[in-house]
Amino acid sequence: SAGADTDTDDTATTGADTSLSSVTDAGVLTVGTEGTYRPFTFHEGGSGALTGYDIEVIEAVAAELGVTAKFEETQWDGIFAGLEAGRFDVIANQVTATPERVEKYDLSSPYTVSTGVIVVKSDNTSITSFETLAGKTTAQSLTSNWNTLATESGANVQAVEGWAQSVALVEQGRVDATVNDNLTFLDYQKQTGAAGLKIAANTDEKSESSFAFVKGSTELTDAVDAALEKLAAAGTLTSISEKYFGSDVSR
Amino acid sequence: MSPTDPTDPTAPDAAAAPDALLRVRGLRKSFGPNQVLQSIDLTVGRGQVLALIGPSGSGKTTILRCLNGLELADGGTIDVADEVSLDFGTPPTKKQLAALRDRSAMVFQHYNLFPHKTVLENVLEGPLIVQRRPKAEVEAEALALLDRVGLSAKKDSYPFELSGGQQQRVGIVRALALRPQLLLFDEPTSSLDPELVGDVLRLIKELAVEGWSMVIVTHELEFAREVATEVAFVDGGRIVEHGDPKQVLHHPQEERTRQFLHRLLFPF
Amino acid sequence: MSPTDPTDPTAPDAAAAPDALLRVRGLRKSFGPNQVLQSIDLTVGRGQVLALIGPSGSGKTTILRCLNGLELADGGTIDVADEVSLDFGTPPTKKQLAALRDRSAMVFQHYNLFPHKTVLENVLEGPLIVQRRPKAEVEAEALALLDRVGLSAKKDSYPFELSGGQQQRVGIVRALALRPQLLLFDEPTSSLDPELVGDVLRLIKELAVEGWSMVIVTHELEFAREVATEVAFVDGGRIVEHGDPKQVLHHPQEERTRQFLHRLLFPF
Amino acid sequence: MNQSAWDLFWTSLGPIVHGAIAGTIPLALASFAIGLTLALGLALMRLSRRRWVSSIARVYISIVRGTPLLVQLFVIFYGLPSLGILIDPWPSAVVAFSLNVGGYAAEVIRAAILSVPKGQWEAAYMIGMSHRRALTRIILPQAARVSVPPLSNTFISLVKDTSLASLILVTELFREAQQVAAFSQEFMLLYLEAALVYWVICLGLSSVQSVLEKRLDRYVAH
Amino acid sequence: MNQSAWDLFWTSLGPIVHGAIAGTIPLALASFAIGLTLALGLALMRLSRRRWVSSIARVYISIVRGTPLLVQLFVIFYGLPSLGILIDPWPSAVVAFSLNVGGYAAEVIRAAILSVPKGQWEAAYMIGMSHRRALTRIILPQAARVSVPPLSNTFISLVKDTSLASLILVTELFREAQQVAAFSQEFMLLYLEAALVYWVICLGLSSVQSVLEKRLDRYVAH
Ligand SMILES: Nc1ncnc2c1ncn2[C@@H]1O[C@H](COP(=O)(O)OP(=O)(O)OP(=O)(O)O)[C@@H](O)[C@H]1O
Ligand SMILES: Nc1ncnc2c1ncn2[C@@H]1O[C@H](COP(=O)(O)OP(=O)(O)OP(=O)(O)O)[C@@H](O)[C@H]1O
Ligand SMILES: [Mg+2]
Ligand SMILES: [Mg+2]
Repeated sequence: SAGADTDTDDTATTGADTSLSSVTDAGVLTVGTEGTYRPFTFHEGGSGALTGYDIEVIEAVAAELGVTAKFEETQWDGIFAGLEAGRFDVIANQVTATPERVEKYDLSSPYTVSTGVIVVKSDNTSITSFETLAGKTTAQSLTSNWNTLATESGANVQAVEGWAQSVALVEQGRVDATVNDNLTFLDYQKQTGAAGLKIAANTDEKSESSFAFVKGSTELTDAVDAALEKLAAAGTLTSISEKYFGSDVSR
Repeated sequence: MSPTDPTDPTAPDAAAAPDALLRVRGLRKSFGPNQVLQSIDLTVGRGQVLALIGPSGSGKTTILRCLNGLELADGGTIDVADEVSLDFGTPPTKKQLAALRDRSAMVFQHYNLFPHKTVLENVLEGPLIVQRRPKAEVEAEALALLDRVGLSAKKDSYPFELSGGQQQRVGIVRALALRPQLLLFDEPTSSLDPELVGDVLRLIKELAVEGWSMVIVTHELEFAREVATEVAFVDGGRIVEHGDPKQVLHHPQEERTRQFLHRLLFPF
Repeated sequence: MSPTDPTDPTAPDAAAAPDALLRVRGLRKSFGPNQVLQSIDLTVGRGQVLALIGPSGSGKTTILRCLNGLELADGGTIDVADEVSLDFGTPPTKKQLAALRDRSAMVFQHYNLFPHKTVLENVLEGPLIVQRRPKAEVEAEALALLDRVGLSAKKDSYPFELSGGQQQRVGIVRALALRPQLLLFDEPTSSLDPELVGDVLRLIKELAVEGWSMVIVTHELEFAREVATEVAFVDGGRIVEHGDPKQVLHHPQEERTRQFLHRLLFPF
Repeated sequence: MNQSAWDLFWTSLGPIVHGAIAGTIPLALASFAIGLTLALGLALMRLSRRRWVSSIARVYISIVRGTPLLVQLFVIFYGLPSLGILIDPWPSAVVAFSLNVGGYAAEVIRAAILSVPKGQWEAAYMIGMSHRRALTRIILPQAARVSVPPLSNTFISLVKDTSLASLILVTELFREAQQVAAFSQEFMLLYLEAALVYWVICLGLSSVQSVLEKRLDRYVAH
Repeated sequence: MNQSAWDLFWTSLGPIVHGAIAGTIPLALASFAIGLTLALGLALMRLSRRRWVSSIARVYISIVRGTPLLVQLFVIFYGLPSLGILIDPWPSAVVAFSLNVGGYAAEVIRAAILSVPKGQWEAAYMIGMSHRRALTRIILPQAARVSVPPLSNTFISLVKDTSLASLILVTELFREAQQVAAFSQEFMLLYLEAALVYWVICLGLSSVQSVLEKRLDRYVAH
């Protein structure tokens, strides 16, 4: 990397922060989301309108800001690249704060607080805690920090595309477990019954999700934080949460 | 006395039959609706040379291919020596066809040498790989044959490195190395540059003199007259006329033969 | 008095020069290290027919291709009538080459008809599309020419539907329709079935009689003797001998010519 | 298959077919048309006697074929904005797929042009045609016939590759299937259903190919 | 590129190249070898005079080529277990890619066999060869030469397609890049880096192709 040493000039030539004004001027908040991550962002009935917890929350936030939310759906692979390329103003897709993300993006205050769960087959007795994950195999999608959590617990992590594949692998006995949001599991259970699966353990600490903005969007981030605070105070977040989870996960 | 009656003892070539090497009677072949061979009768005695002449599409190549078992005739009989006797009234077995193929060897108009094998390998492929004869014997024989046609220096060349005339001589050696009883030539010189025709014709003539039995499809009338023991004129899937070369070529009895020869001899 | 000296007034064909249609002097051509044409001199008077004979690879086709501008000579001159005068000492412009090409038309050994166009379209492509002559006139002319060679019924056929002889006649009509001053034939019958050769040779002979100027590469010695006004024997990229057809064919002066003719006439 | 799976199959067929008609097919058609034009240019560059011209084309083709289409899409949609070039999803997708098809089809067309016998060029020159005219009137029509089968393979690949467009915000067949799968958690069923629709499209293409071949075969012995 | 990007580039090159060497390349090689064998069988079936034999091969090829490879992988890995067939990730990937390559290469091989002049068959029969021996000793060696360029295209596609193996738990080049990207959030950089490695592999393949072509060309005029 010797040749790169010359290229150390300061690229922080950011001008004035126009992140908020450009949104309010346009009257549109462009939101990047996957649209395939139930129950946070998905299509009603599979092919209906985009909906989900994250979607409703960001819509409420937009309304607070006096703008309308416009959604751009992409895959996780493209979502941060799209944010950086200015394709959208914000990501609403259960972005959990990792040190790398905190450094690279501006993150709002959290709007989802949940615990992680270890999902195993009903007859599995060997996994009872995060400690017992060591040496076991788990299926994780790369998109969340559950991946990190499983790794840190000493599990041998197999990367998959999403929740459905993770569950399939557990059900087929190809992996021992999958670590995910308890919300995701609860939704899956509600929908399919999740016969043959059970929760082996819960995390102690909570996981928090935020909206992500490009670095330097201080004004927009602050405005969104303010909106979230207002929505929380008004009980809007709670009611959205109740709708999807039957409990309040917004704090 | 239709020429399609194979049992007719007065058929023109019946006299040659008893000690004939090859005897064909009533051979028929269609491609779909197109009856290419109506009824072919012919006889080749041991050491004799039959030249087939006739217009394009008349069926000459098809006759040779049937004789070599490359094409399955629809009817008629083929007898080779007293060893192979095929009646195409019922479809022959693979074994019978193989036996027929074994008796004869063919030299193709476009040589059809194996381009991925050297000259020597082309020659050895049959006797060594198919006939499984002893390598030393077969190789010595192949080299002798190549030497004879002046190509022993080319034994390790690939076909594309040879002129057309050289390729065709290798084609002839490949056929000879199979030790066939009958050699079949399908217009062996018609793909050759005119100056290279001689080398090949001379070789075939030598083989004839040595007593090889042959059927040659050719348009070289001079050659046919000098080398063949019999000439047959094929038209429309029939043998229209046949007999002594001088007789057929100089005093054809049939109008069609006359027209054909005239077109060839006086083209403009 | 080397034949490579184009200015030599005693060169054998200098007498024909003044009213010559085509005059070639010192034409040279190499492909890489291979000098295919050493130094070619030739002259064709108006209404004359020059036959080029010679062994394979001697450069006959290359000569024709240089005359038609399909190949760029390395040196020497080509003059056609008093209209085109090219000295290949300096590379000619595209325009000069086009002018050269305009004066002559070529008939190929393998016909080279356009397979995706009908017979009539093949003929019209040059005069109509390239020369942009009036459609009505050109079409009438094309139909008349096709009629003349007995193919007006085939005008809407595609080349693959024709026999070789028919295709070559279309090739000749295509050349004629360009209204060239000079016709170039490259072994026009050597891809044809023997019985079909006559149709084409007869047509060429008629054209000669009508006074077309031509250069014909051919192995048909009989034809050359009867139709050509001059025969030139090409070998190793040189014109070894040339003159009156009977003289050259029956009493060749050069040993090489003699050998070549012998090989052709007495192949076995 | 049980009743609920059947129901899911039928209810999701609508959106999937819609994704095919509104996304996959127009995207593939547009990209193929533009890509073919590009490919022709590249093929001619590859055949150019000027070394640098043919080198440019060769390097282009090598990059397009040697790198994943996913990355190509990514660069055009997410990378170019950093150079100030911001293209909408659909045009981005068309650009990316066209550039890609161009690279693949160029070699097909080049091979097809080379497969036309040299005598055809000579006959064209002989009747006085320029290089360009010989190419367009004589050589390309014949090359067209030869290139139909490999080009239709390229097209079939393209149809399936368009599923990557969902990465850059374009909704097509596969994206629709994924949406239903995400909702219903029945990804196997939905993926099979998507595959079925792709297959039907490809079967359709194959029959178009046969028709085209027959049309172009009318002047060739059978 | 700034310093930290360079650093990331260099630190991630290790895992990516490892993914190529431990995943992509062996996966592609194994699948290609098996797929080629399958393709030869399918090509011969396609050429069979028995209609039903050739129909089976045709339908197989049509399905393989007409449906997304992703779905084929999914069916084998996630779908077959419901029939009681549970195959590990690596074997699953090899099976899926082999079946896929088989479908694509079959048409190439079939075309190559058909491109050998009929006279070669006749000469082989003439010297007494059986059909099988004529095929193996005379026809296939000649078909091999013709099929090298299209088969190396198939192989290049396969190399890039192996990135889909990550969907069924096989770690290869692209998955390594994705993992670094997911961790560092530097998608563009990592994808470009992956593309670079793919390109290098493909350039290597191209030179193997040239060598092979030259070897097989030794008996052909130039
Ligand atoms: N495999 C085939 N399928 C269909 N028709 C065929 C086949 N082989 C030959 N024919 C037809 O059979 C007829 C006779 O062909 P054949 O090749 O025997 O003629 P030929 O006398 O050898 O002609 P030539 O002098 O042109 O070689 C022709 O009409 C030809 O089109
Ligand atoms: N485009 C080319 N590139 C390289 N060499 C060539 C080319 N064209 C012809 N030659 C060579 O030039 C020589 C003369 O070829 P040409 O075709 O003129 O001979 P020819 O007298 O017409 O022979 P034939 O009677 O076989 O037609 C041959 O050695 C040939 O290999
Ligand atoms: Mg024949
Ligand atoms: Mg020539």
